[in-house]
Amino acid sequence: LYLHVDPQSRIPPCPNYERGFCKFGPECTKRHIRRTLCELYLAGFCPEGPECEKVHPKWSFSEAIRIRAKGEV
Amino acid sequence: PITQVDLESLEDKPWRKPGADITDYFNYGFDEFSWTSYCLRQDKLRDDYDSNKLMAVCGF
Amino acid sequence: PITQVDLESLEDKPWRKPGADITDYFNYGFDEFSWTSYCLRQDKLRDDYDSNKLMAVCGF
Ligand SMILES: [Zn+2]
Ligand SMILES: [Zn+2]
Repeated sequence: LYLHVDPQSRIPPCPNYERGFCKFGPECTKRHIRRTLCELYLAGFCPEGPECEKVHPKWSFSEAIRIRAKGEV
Repeated sequence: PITQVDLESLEDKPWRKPGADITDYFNYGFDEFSWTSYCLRQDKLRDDYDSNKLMAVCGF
Repeated sequence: PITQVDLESLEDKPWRKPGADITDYFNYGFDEFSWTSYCLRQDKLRDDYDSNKLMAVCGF
């Protein structure tokens, strides 16, 4: 029995794209996996937590810093 | 669509369990306390601020 | 580290070019406008509903 392994699947997912946006687009060396956002999590809270079949993208401090810096210019 | 879940209606609060990551459940840095106060405020503002409108603006 | 990119600082918006696939750049059905409003909402809600601040206001 041979399992066909997609060479793409060996490339790690792109953390920027997982958050929502990656400026490198098709030139990115990491994988951009199209996924569906959980609308409950988008609203603020989803009781499924890690069991949810849709994505709960994690925000990180870097974005907040970027937005603040922009506001101060 | 129902976008706000009433925490009180949930018998089981899995994010309180040891090892649980609260950010798996709550977005925007919310916790139980701040999420409840946000929902209360949303209820108050519902007339002039419809969360469905915001969803539409966001493209969802 | 600031890892996220400011859309305004991207002089050419490559996803706008003919033949470009916007989903190569934006996940979850975002476009540059909905992504920007999502970022702003993240920042605003995280600031407004900072639990420590709320606790202080409420006198806890
Ligand atoms: Zn990428
Ligand atoms: Zn969910």
